[in-house]
Amino acid sequence: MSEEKNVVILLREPPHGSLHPVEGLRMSVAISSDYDPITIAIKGAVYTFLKGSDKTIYQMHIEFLKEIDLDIFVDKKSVEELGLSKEDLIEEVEIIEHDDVLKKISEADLVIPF
Amino acid sequence: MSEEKNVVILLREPPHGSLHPVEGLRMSVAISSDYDPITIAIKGAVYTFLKGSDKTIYQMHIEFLKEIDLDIFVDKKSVEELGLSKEDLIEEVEIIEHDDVLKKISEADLVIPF
Amino acid sequence: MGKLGILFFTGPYQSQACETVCKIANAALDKGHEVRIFCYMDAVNAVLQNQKKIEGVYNIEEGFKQILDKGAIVRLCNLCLLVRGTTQNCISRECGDIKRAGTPDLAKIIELTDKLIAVC
Amino acid sequence: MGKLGILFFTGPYQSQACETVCKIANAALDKGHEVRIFCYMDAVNAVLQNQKKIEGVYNIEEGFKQILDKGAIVRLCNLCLLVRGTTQNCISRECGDIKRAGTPDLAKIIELTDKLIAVC
Amino acid sequence: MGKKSLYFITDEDETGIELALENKENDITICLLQDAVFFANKTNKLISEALNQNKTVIVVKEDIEKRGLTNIINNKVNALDYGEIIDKIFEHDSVINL
Amino acid sequence: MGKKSLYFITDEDETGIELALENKENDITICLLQDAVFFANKTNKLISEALNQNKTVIVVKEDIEKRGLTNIINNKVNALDYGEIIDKIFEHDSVINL
Repeated sequence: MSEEKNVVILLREPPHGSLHPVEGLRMSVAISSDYDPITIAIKGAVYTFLKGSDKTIYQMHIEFLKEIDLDIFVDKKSVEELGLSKEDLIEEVEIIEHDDVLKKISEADLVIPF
Repeated sequence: MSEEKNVVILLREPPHGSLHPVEGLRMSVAISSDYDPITIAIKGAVYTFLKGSDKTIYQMHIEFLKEIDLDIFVDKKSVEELGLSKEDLIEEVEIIEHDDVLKKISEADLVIPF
Repeated sequence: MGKLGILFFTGPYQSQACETVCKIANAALDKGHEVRIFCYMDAVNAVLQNQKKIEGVYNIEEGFKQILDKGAIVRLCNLCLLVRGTTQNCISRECGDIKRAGTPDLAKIIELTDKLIAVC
Repeated sequence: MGKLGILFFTGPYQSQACETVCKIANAALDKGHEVRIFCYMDAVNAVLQNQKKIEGVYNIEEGFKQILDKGAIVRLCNLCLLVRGTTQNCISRECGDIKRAGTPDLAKIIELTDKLIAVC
Repeated sequence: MGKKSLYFITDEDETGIELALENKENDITICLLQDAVFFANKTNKLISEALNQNKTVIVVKEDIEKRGLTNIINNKVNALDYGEIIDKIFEHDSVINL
Repeated sequence: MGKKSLYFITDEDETGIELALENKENDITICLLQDAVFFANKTNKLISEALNQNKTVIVVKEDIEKRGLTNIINNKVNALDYGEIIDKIFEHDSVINL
């Protein structure tokens, strides 16, 4: 078992009001030593990756994940529901179709919410 | 000022998952020495007054408010939205029309949410 | 000048509430208003000692020491502290007018202030 | 028997999460499973000493002592403790296998357990 | 059906149940704990929809009783004690915590 | 208009704004702080409705900037610093915290 576990870190809360997305990213970084966690932002967590937001306490996590080639995915449906578009978000994240979000969740062995 | 302040304690969270409604009732009791707080339950807080629920840690607050003739009001609209009726709730609370809830809020000097 | 009451319910860091309380209190004190704060439920843990400073994170202990220094009056729900086991950790009364209190003290704060805000 | 991991994020009393964690851990231990718990964010405050007992309220300190006594392995996010100023208050290691740890220990818990649940 | 997935839902955020409803690939059990048990109210549309989709819905019995919901929850929802919940956790291939 | 009421909304629960919308008696200002500032997103229907009803909507500027929402919020919403928020609190007859 172990090594092959498919872990999804699911960010669902917006940033700044709570530490949830920051701690979720920190967890993705932490478990990346043993796994290849898939980080996905849905609902209000999409705001975590707005271009203009203050990322002082989580920019390093984004950069770390990027450096080791781990993707941060953002749910297209959530982006649209918030009236946002690709241009509003930082380049480090990848917007994917909602069906792909569902697929990643259904294929996961473990989903951890933040 | 002071003595005449019209204070509403607005319960909006359900019981047991969090201490909010219990602490709200405790606050109503506490400030009843100086004010006549109006306690109103809306949304999930309605469940606080379900007949069969475990009230070990807040029954005394309900009884205290009753004894000093302070009403606990429950929003009819919220009751209906939860598919509940008068019979499901304890006798100590009074179900009032949603318009009356709004009126009590608009007449208040201070509303404190729990 | 005015008298502002602030009630809040949440502990430090997990949520923004403690930081907001400090910033509102600061702004009110800077304008010469009187500020009375009631820490209810988890909010009593906002004033614990030895909160480690982290770059980019607003330190809540320092925030409270600053507003106490400017004259804010802070009351802590005693029962909330006892239940959580954090009674012995609170910042000391040398920092300013900070005291353990009961819920009836909120009634007093309502009475002594012109406006009371709650930060959830 | 199975190996169960439990992750949680919330401090005691305000929310039901700590109580749920204790009850799930208890049930799993009683069935002979191994239980590993990671306390993240506010959850580190679940294991503070001297939590006063209140009638009708599940005492979280006792809950954790009980599951530690039954063999639960508890890890506390060290940074979360430091930031909150509650490092010195934790229940002692005499109570069982309870230790400060880093986030990488969660990776270890994922590896060493068959299933991991998160209690929000 | 394929892989057995447990949606382990512990708070009142509807996102968890929405995601469970959208999962058509796996064999789904929705497990409700804490304030999430309020979703099991018989008037709740999300849980009715889950049951219509032949998904299994289980709740923590103690959380139902404490809240006085015994007669208020949908009668197709199964109330289990913690020991039985533990069994369910181990029976599933994946746990989707929400 | 009559009494001036401030709806002081500090979290993402929609209840606060719903209640503000239903208040037709008073002269209403809706003040959004913390995660409640996300309601000021120009695509949000509740806040659009509030503005259509000629209610005043103010937000904490620092909370908007921190979240990178400056160009995303409705342009009829007024971003104020904490000092100005304090003035607003004292200007109103009642404070409805939510």
